[in-house]
Order: sequence, then structure tokens, then C-alpha cells
Amino acid sequence: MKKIINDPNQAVQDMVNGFVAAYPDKVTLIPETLAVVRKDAPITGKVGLVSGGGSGHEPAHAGYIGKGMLDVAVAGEVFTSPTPDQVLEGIKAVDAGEGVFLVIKNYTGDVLNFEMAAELAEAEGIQVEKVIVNDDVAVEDSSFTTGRRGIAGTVFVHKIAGAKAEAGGSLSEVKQVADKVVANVRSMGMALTSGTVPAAGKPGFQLEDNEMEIGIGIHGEPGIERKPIASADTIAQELTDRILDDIDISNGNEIAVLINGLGATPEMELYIVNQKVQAILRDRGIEVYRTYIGEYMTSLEMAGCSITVLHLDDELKPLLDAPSEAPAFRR
Amino acid sequence: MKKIINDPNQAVQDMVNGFVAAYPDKVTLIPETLAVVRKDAPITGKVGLVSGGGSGHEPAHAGYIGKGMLDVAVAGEVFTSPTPDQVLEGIKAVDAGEGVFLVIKNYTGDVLNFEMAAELAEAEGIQVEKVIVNDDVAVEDSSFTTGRRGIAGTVFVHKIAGAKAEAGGSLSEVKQVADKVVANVRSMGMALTSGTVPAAGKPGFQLEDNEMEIGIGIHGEPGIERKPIASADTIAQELTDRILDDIDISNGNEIAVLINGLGATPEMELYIVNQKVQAILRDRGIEVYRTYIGEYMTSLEMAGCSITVLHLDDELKPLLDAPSEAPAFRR
Amino acid sequence: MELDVLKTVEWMEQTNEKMQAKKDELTTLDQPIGDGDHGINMARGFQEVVNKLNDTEYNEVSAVLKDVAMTLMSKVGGASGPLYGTAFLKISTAVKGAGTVERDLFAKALTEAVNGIKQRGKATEGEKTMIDMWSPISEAFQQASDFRPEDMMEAAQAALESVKELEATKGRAAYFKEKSVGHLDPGAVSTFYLFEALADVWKGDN
Amino acid sequence: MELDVLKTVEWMEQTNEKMQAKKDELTTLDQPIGDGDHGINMARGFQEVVNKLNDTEYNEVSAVLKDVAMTLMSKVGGASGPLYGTAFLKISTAVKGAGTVERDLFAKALTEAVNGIKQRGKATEGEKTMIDMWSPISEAFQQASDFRPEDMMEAAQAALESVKELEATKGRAAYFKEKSVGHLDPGAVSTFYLFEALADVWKGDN
Ligand SMILES: Nc1ncnc2c1ncn2[C@@H]1O[C@H](COP(=O)(O)OP(=O)(O)O)[C@@H](O)[C@H]1O
Ligand SMILES: Nc1ncnc2c1ncn2[C@@H]1O[C@H](COP(=O)(O)OP(=O)(O)O)[C@@H](O)[C@H]1O
Ligand SMILES: [Mg+2]
Ligand SMILES: [Mg+2]
Ligand SMILES: [Mg+2]
Ligand SMILES: [Mg+2]
Repeated sequence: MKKIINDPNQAVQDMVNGFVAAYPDKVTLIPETLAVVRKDAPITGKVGLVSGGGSGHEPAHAGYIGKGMLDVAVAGEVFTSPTPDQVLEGIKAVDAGEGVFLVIKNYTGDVLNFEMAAELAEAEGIQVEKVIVNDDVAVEDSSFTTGRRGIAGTVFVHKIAGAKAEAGGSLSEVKQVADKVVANVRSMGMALTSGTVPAAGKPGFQLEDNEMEIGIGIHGEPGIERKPIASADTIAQELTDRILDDIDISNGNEIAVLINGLGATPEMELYIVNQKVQAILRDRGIEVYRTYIGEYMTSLEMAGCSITVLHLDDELKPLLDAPSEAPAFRR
Repeated sequence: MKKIINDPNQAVQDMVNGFVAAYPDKVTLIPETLAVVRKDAPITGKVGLVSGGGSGHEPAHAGYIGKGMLDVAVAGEVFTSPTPDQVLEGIKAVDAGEGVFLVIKNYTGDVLNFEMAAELAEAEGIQVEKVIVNDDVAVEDSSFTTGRRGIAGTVFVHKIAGAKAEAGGSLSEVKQVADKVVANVRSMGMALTSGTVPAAGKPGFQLEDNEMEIGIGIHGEPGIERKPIASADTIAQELTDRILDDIDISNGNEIAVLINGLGATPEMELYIVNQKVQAILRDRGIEVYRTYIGEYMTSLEMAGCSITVLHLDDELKPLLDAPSEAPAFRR
Repeated sequence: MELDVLKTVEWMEQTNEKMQAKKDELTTLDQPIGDGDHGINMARGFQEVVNKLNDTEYNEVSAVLKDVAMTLMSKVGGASGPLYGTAFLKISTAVKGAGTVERDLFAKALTEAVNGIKQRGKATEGEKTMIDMWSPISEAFQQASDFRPEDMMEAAQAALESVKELEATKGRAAYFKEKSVGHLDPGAVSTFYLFEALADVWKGDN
Repeated sequence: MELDVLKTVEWMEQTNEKMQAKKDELTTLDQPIGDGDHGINMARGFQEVVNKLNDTEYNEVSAVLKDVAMTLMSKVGGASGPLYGTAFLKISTAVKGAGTVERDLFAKALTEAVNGIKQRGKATEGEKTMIDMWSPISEAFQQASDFRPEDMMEAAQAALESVKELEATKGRAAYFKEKSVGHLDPGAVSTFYLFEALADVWKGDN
């Protein structure tokens, strides 16, 4: 394991400290937690927006804190959901009486811990609503299973729910628009290598030099299919097809596209993937309203990428374009 | 070599196409070149700002195109300066009669090709000025040698010269402020692994599992010292000390800091480095006006980071903070 | 079986020792069908439990177990934190007021624990989770009144064999569907160690 | 030595063959003290040169060499592109008007080429660059009138030995200072192959 860290067991604490030290006039740490919060929170008249989850996905989640996006991001250990007491502190720090909205990615750990925090907050008289993001089409969706994972599409939920809250939307309005994003966003990823959890010291999985893994998650979980490395065009085609097979987007519809790097992939490669993705969309007559390329939701130093498609409408477009001061998503 | 590409010899062309496809309303490709240009160039009354160099440093250089930063970025093959004819096309595309300013990183190849382009442009009656960025303190500075390399500090030159040009600064005013940035910016980097040039197929250098290299450049050039991996704190201390030994910044002075990832380093590690850098600066009484963390000037999928310090004054601060629509440096 | 405050603390100490020793094994089990942190989570959690117990005076088994529950809940995170936390909270509530916990009471408490985990995680038996270790051990406890630690471990061992053959439908392992068959479930294995530690303490009884 | 249009084209074709064959070697030489692209640059450049020459009719050696210069200048980039380009441009200018280029004229042209490279790159002999191959070969040409291809290659071989021992002060290799000693300079080696190709064409003279 080659990492620029101090003690592996202190990596998350060091990271959170380093993040706050970068933007000391904008954010602060809630004492005795790993929760980073906007300095001006709670903001009178505004619904509080809470996200978080395991660490290792940087710039998620603290990078999305700022005017127009999140109010607080609660970090857990690497790939481990934060605990209910920490999430509760985050909720309390941003509640201005208008209620608090939780963005949760669909993993058992995240759901359990955030829901317990929500129950505790409600017991203290705070109104809480939530959305569970499940955009990963690689995973089968069924009410009898855990269901689909939440991956890079979560960034669009942060952006759009954040814009709605910043614009003074009520708790139920924020929930409504967040639900709409979740209903209209799909993603799928692939990897060439896996990252290494600092405290584990060895990679989540091993691939041969000529292998890639399709349908990986963002926690070093192996994917659904292992096969020989294909060209960027083939990869782009496979992921985009799987996404478009899963959502009804037709000729003339408008979408936003996110080509997301998983941590170790040069941006060059993301642009190469984008070339093909845009060609596929053009061929299908789908209008691309906005394209985002870069590292938005990573998995430590995993080499690979994910593609996210968000079906837009006249409500979502201005919210996507609304100003944001979050360091990882400036508009 | 594990890369998401098509033909290694087409990687740069595919990348440039994919970049333009991401921002079709903002940028376009100059026909038969690898030069990406602002769609609204040449801009009446504005000095044209040109940068570029070998590819493999993404988001540099095209990511810095946009209102408030560059007008055109000319890409060469991976780690290879673009040719004079391509740079000339870039210059011609952005000259609005106010002259054109070139930001060149100090490598023999870049200097030769850009200077030849400048001569050709002047022969066509275009006024050209330039700055040569040489911020890398790892390299000895002497008038008898090639001199120091230009690395991540170049981003500050783009930002500040870009803001000056956007504000209507004359060619000589743009040059003056760019020279000031170069005089006041210092950087140094280190790596845990080296990247692989697609057409070469093997990494620039090999490090053992317990080794790191201090003082690397951004082209896979090995560094000046190879030694056992140290902690993030030790690394931050060494790089920051070397930088501060080289520039006169004292108690109470204000600076901007850039913690730059070289391609494969998780942002988590950059924050961990930042924690220590900020502590060192605090101890020295140096005021940090702005901190930037992320991938700004990379070296393919190199794992490692560089630290850049820019000594600010009342002229530079507002230019650093001026609006920018460049996708890789939004303000 | 007679769990008093001292023995309960000893149970947790022995559990912690096992979790530290098995940290890498549990993490490795969590890599092919999970995210490779279960050993780290358990080692961190039970170390905090032991720290907490060593810092506190207790008069009642229930109080010890409540602190175990709260510590796991607030120090582990992930899926296993709330689930283990819920289990211990249920046991703590069930044994409230008892100076020493006898087998019958403990058997009743275990039923509560299993129900708590099921409810919290919206899962049931046969989904290749820790439930497939908690539940058969709990069932074994309900049977014979001359139940011995060896019997418990026999049930645990049998559960270990069968959990391997299940296909996961809950937790991260569910993403691998039929590929999860043939792998052990890390949460079931950490539960195995928890009860192995109990068996060791219990054997020291007489 | 008698370079006419045909032989000049042949020289470039043979150079290209060598650059393709030596691409990996030149790139590998550029890794320890450079950025690992010199072979790629040379292979790309001379392939384009050959494409250009095959597409064009020429009446004069000078015209061939001018196209070589312009192609290298516009297709290579890096440090080597403008330097090789300048060298060929100087040779082209020096041989302008000559139907066939004899040894004396070529020797004069080489002097111009060396000066051109030096001026362009602000470097001189002994700085561990391609100059340390161009310059000794050019000097050798100036000496004896019965100069043969074997003599040229002897000078080239000697230059190859001595360039290794130099410390770089120009180009990327300069960043490695004393560490550059013991390594061959990739640009000097590609220049070696350029003249080796010339020797092969020249030997076919008689
Ligand atoms: N819904 C569930 N019900 C019961 N146990 C579960 C459930 N989901 C996961 N588990 C258990 O949790 C274990 C994983 O724990 P851990 O790795 O610490 O958390 P995470 O999955 O969040 O990384 C699994 O091996 C399984 O036994
Ligand atoms: N200033 C200079 N003068 C003469 N030759 C130089 C100079 N700088 C570099 N070179 C030559 O160029 C070669 C490197 O070429 P190449 O790798 O293609 O370009 P780059 O260094 O831009 O990657 C060196 O080996 C050296 O021979
Ligand atoms: Mg986990
Ligand atoms: Mg180069
Ligand atoms: Mg896990
Ligand atoms: Mg080179």
C-alpha cells in the first residue's frame, strides 16, 4: 500500500481537519464529530440539507458543502457509514426550524444509521425528511433485496435539492424535487484496478493486467462481470446502453451527463470516454443540456469511471444551473 | 498498461474531441489542430491569452479556457510540446488587435516551439508577449542551465493574467502582472508511482513498494532524490520548507496555497497533506488568503502531489478572486 | 450458565481479543462479497467497548450490556454497528433487574436480540447475514435444559457451514447474487467469535 | 559521396526504418533522464517525413530537405522537433541549387546545421545533447578528402562513447545533473541512427 497518510487509523480525522483548514471562513467541524458544517448554519428560513456516508469518496461529501448545496456532511470511517449520534449532531447543527432533509445512498449501513439518527432527531422535535439514492443500474432492483446502490448520481441530488432549499423551498418541496431527481437519474461504473482501504492495507479486489470489471460500486465491491479490457469506445457503449435501457429517455429529451473518475483515472481518459458517450446520445437524438467531467464521487485510488445520466425537465434545469459555492461544484 | 483509451496514438485527438464535446457552446477546435479555443474569440478590446504544452496534464490546459482565464490552449502529444504551426494557429485565432500573450512552461521543447510560433506571428504583424513559468524549486536555477521547470504554479499565472486581460489590461499590463506572479510563485512535488505514456506502454520510472521520489516533474521525469516513504506530515514539511527557503515570505505576509494531485492520488491524501501545510504556515505567521485543493496540473496517473505557494499583494488578490468560467477553475 | 457483571465484562474482553486477532480474517472475508472493512469495524468497536467497560463501575449485567450496545452503535457505523448495537440493547433490556443471568433468561434475551436484528435490518433467516448465526444459536438455547457450551458451539459450527451455501439478498453481499454462494458471511463469522468467547467464559463456570 | 534526390529520399526512408525499429530503445533511453517520449517523437516525425516525400515529386535535393525540415518542425514538437527541423532547414539552404551534393558541400552544410542547432537551443558542445553527435560528425567531415562512410561511423561511435560520460546542463536531462552521467543522451543516439542511415546509402554509392 502506497499512500500519503500518517497513521491509517487517523486518516479520516486528518482528512477532515485538512478540509476544514482549507476553507476556514466557510466551514467548521462540529466538536467531537467528523461532521463538517457550513459556518453560517443554521440558516434562518432555510431547510437544512444533510448528506454523508463512509469516507474514501472525496470530494464527496464535504466538497459539496456551500451556499446552494449541502449544509453539513457527516463522514464515517473509510467505506463505513457514520454512526447515528454523529448524524444527529449534524442534523441539530443545521436545523433552523424549517426541518432537515437527509440525502442517503442506498447501502444497508447508511440507511440504518441515518434512519436511526432521523428517529432520534424527531424525538427531539426536529422535522426530518429523506431521500434514498439508488442510481446504479448494475445492481438488480427488487423489493425483496437491498436494492440498487447509490453512486455518482447522488451529486445531482445534492445540487438540485440544495438549490431548492437555498431558494427557500419547504421541506416537502425539497423532498419532492429530490425524489424527482432520484426517479430520473441512472449510473453505471467500471474499473481497471481497485483501491485500498488504508486500515486494510490491501486492495479490495485484484484484476489481471488484461482484465476490467464492469458494474463495480464505490466501495471496492467487485463488479458484476469481469472481462478482458476493452477500448474506451466499447466501454462507453456498454455502460451507456445499460443506462439507457433502464430509463425512458427518447428523441428530443434533455439530459445532464456526468463522466466521473473513480480516483486514479487521468482526466484524459474521461474525455476520451465522453467523446463516445456524446456520439451515442447524438445518434439517439437525445439533447445534452450539460456535461460534467471529473472526479465527483470516487472510490479511493480506484482506476475506472462511471457514467451518470439525469433526465431533465423545466423544473430541474434552473436548479441544476443555480449558483453554488461548494468547492467541488462551483456554478 | 491499463488505460481507458482506444488507439494509444489517437489518445490526444480523442481527448481533445471529448473535451470540446463536453462544452460545445463554450469552446471549439481550430480545424486541423489540437488547439481548443473560446467560441467567442477573438474578443474585441481584449488581449488574447494562449497557453498549452504537452498533453497528460489534464485539466491543464484546455480546462482553463473560459471567460476570465485562457482564450486558447494548444495541446501537443503526451508530454511533447505542440509544434510552432499549431501554436501559431492558436495565436491567430485569439488576436483581436490588442496583442497576444503566451504562457509558457520552462521546458526546452515548449520554449523553442512557442518562441518559433511567436516569431511567425510577429512576422504576420501580430504583437506577441510571453512569460516563462519556472516555479519548481526542486531544480537548480542557473543561467548556464535550462533552469527551473514550470509546474503547478502555472495555474496561478493563467488565473491572474487571465483576469487582467479580461479586465481590459493592455498587453504590457498583462505581461507585467504575469511576470509578478512568476516572481512570486514556488512549487515542489513528490511521487509514489509514475504514470505511463500511452504510446510508450510502460511507466516513466519504477519505485519499490517502500520508496518515494522527491522533486519529480510533471512529465514522468524521475525526481532529485529517492528515499523510503515518509508520513504525510514529513512530506508536507519537506516540500514546504524547500519552498519557503527559496522565497522571502515573512510573518504577516499573505499567500495562496495550492495542494495539487498528480493524477492518481485520492483527494483524501491531499487534505491530509493540507492539514500539515496549514499548521506549518500558521507557525511561521504566514497568512493563508486562499487554499486550493485538487487536480490542477497532473502527470497522467502519477500518484503524488505538489505544493505551490504564491506570495500575494493587493494587486494580485482581486485578480485571483475575479470571476472565471473555466471548467477547471470556476470562481 | 451464570453471567454476572464480572463474567459479562470478561465475555466482552475475550470477544475483543478475538476480534483483534481475527481482524484481518474478517476484513478478507468482507472483500470478495463486501467492501473489506468488517474486521476493521469489529476491532474498532470492541476495543472501544472494552475501554468503556474498564472505565466504568457496574452493579448490573443489564447496565454493562447497555454500554456495550451504545458503544457499538456510536463507534462502529456501517451495517454491523446498528445491528450489533440493537442486539445488545435487546439483551440488556431483557435481563434488566437480574443480578446474574441464568440460561433460561439468556435464551429469552437471545430471542429478543434476533427479533431486533431482523426488524432493524429488514431481513430474515436464509439471506446470508449475521442473522444466520444469531438465529440458530438462539434456537439451540431454547431446546435442552442441560445445554452446555459445547452444544452452543456445535450449533454455531453447523451454522457456519450452512451460511456458506446461502445466496445473499441483503447487505452488500446481495450485489453479487449467486456469486455470493460459497463465501462465508463476515457478519456471521464475527457473531461466531462473539459466542465462542461466551463459550470460553461459560466453560470456566463450575 | 553523391547525394541526389533519389538518394536523399532513400536516406530518409532508411532513417525512418531505423527510427521505427529503435522507437522503444530511444524511448527507454529518454526515461531515466528525460520524459520517455523521444522514440515516439522520432518514429512519428520520420514516418510523416516519408509520407510527405512519397506524395511529392522533387527536382532538387534542397527541396527534399526543406520538406523534411518543415515536416519535422510541424509534426514532432518537443525539444527535438524544432532542433532537427532547424538542422535540416540549414542543410537545405546550404545545398540550394546543387543537383547532387558532394562531400565538400555536405561538410559545409553540416557546419551550418550544427550552428543552427546551437543557436536554436542556446546550447553548445559538452552539454550532453544531440549537439555532441552532430558536432563531431560534422568535424570529421571537414578533415580528410578521402573521407568514407566507415570514417563517419567511427566518429559517430566515438561520440556515442563520450556523450555517455558528460553531465547534462541543457534539456530535460539537466534536471538530473551529475546523475545524468553514465546515461546515453537519446537525441545523440537518434542522431547516430540518422547518420548510420546516411552511411548505408552512401556505401551503396561506388
Ligand atoms: N440487512 C441486514 N440484516 C442483518 N445483517 C446484515 C444486514 N446487512 C448486512 N448485514 C451484516 O453486516 C455484515 C457487514 O458488516 P460491515 O462490513 O461491518 O458493514 P458494511 O456492510 O456497511 O461495510 C454482513 O456480513 C452481514 O452479516
Ligand atoms: N537545448 C538543447 N540543445 C540541443 N539539443 C537539445 C536541447 N535540449 C534537448 N535537446 C535534445 O533533445 C533530446 C530530447 O528530445 P525529445 O525527448 O524528443 O524532446 P523533449 O525533451 O521535449 O521530450 C535530448 O536527448 C537532447 O539530445
Ligand atoms: Mg463498510
Ligand atoms: Mg517530451
Ligand atoms: Mg463491510
Ligand atoms: Mg523526451
